[in-house]
Amino acid sequence: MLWFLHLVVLFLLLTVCAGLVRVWRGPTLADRLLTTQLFGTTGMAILIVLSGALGEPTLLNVAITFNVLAVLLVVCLVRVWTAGKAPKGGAS
Amino acid sequence: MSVWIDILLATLSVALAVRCLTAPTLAQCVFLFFAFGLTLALAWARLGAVDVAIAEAAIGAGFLGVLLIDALRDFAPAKEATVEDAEGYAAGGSAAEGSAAGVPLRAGRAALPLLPLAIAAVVFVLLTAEAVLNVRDGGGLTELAQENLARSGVDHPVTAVLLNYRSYDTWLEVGVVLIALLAIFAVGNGGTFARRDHVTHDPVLEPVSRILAPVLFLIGGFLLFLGKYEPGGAFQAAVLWGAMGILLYLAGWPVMTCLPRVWWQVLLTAGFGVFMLLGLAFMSGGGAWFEYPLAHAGNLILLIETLAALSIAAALTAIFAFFHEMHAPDATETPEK
Amino acid sequence: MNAMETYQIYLTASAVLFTTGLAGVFMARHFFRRIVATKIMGAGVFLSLVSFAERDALEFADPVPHAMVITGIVVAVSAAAFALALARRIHQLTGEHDFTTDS
Amino acid sequence: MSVADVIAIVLISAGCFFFLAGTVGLLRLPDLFSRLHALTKADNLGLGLVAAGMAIYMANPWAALKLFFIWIFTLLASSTACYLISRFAREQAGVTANSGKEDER
Repeated sequence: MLWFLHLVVLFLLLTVCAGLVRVWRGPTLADRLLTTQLFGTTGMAILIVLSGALGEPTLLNVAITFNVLAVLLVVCLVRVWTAGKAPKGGAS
Repeated sequence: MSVWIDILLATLSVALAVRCLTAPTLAQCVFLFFAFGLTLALAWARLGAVDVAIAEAAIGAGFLGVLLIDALRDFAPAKEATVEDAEGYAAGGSAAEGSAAGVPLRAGRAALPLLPLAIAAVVFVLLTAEAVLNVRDGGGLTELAQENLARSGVDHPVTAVLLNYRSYDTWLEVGVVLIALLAIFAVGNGGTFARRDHVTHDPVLEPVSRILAPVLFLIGGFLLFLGKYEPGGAFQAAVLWGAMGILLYLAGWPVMTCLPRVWWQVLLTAGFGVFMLLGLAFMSGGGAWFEYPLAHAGNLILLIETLAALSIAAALTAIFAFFHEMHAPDATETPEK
Repeated sequence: MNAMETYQIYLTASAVLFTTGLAGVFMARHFFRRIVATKIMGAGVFLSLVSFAERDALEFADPVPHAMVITGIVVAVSAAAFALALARRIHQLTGEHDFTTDS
Repeated sequence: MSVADVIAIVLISAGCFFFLAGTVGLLRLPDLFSRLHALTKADNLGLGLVAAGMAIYMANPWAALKLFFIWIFTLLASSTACYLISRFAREQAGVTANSGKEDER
């Protein structure tokens, strides 16, 4: 069973690696933003599987943090850039 | 099998670091840095450092990532960051920012400076030789930490180190965050936070922020309380609370102006101040600096952690809000091109 | 692959990260990239500390390096935030974004 | 290998399939909005399946509850993120390389 979990982690890591090509290629800022989602969700899955494989349930707390941060980054980027565009939005 | 996970993670983090530094645009640099931080968090999870993983994901990748994105507005105007990379590279010649974003390294690819590369190679060889081969085995303070755990008032060794064995480190760290806040205030173009009403026009972000903020607060409190037994504690809680503050601020709530200025000052200094006063009180009682009385150690640590977490969270929110408003005067001055 | 232990893999990676960051600090021109390069250097140092903590694990990993790294992350981020504020202010006041003028 | 393990393996494998589908979609689909669709839907389903499989594997009610809340929280967060990204892409003129966007406006 343990080898299966390790295989899953390895597979998910490779998925992330492939997804990173999208950050590199872009072509737009929004495409790059997608990667935060990819990393958020897949990273959480990796942590969940790892917490089972290492027998360390506390890794689930890290998973929660990942999620929070991924969404915060998206909110930040969207608000910051739209605020810069239309001053009535967030800034000033 | 698990060795391959480690090798893949290590390779990925190194590749991301290199890519991040050689990325043609600053936007790529930021997102690769974020990915790098999360990869590092995974590596720390593999190494069994759960506290560090939370701290890295939250502060190292999350908070700094947010600050970098905000700074991107100054250094790379929206247009260059959103058009296709190749175009941004070509059209960037007109604007100074564009050319800077386009050429990552000093001499370009044609003539890489040999001296830094040579220095880097030498340092790498020395570091690898020293780290992998020469550092003696069997050192470490694990035994010492384990022996004294019963007397520290908490059950989790990392929390014991942070808030009991070496609490002056933590105390000064809270101080460093405070000083960073003050220094950033001093460097920025000053002024107070603009008092603005609730300005959200977003039909989804507002209700979501109403749900997410309490959830974040609860998770933060949960991690804070958990720090006694498991990975978690003041810093992790602080970052989640800070994330809550930043989220509310970005959703348009008047976070920085809802409290009077004095309250903010109290909030920001409470962690540092109470920590110091407690230390002085123990010292005047005949103990050493931060030598907690054994019976109350657990509760005192929880009190200190709560206040420190509140202070750091307030500082992080204030740093971000100040960063965000640093750009505001320029946004009105420079017209959109 | 038993010849290589977990901590050795990450130690090697940490050495590479540190040198990458170092080279980046020297070679990058833009303020922004220099700050990121410094962060990468720091990440290399933290990675080596945590690797040693894993090596010295008994019942749990050595908590002292872990605590040091947590403290270090917060301090490094504070410093990076300050550096970023400085860089933004310099850029706003002078329009510069690197050290080209005096090199 | 017990029955629970087999169920866990099946669930986790199904989750991995959706992760793979999400990544393939991210790489191969022509414009931003379809990529967004592929990524946020498929990956969240994959996460749910992986979480369910791990909850069965761990056989720990406290961890299972936490996994369930993590998943619900992720659904909320990532649908918000999806909405914000697509709105952001619409607001920035001429974002997509392909013509999918002009139709929407």
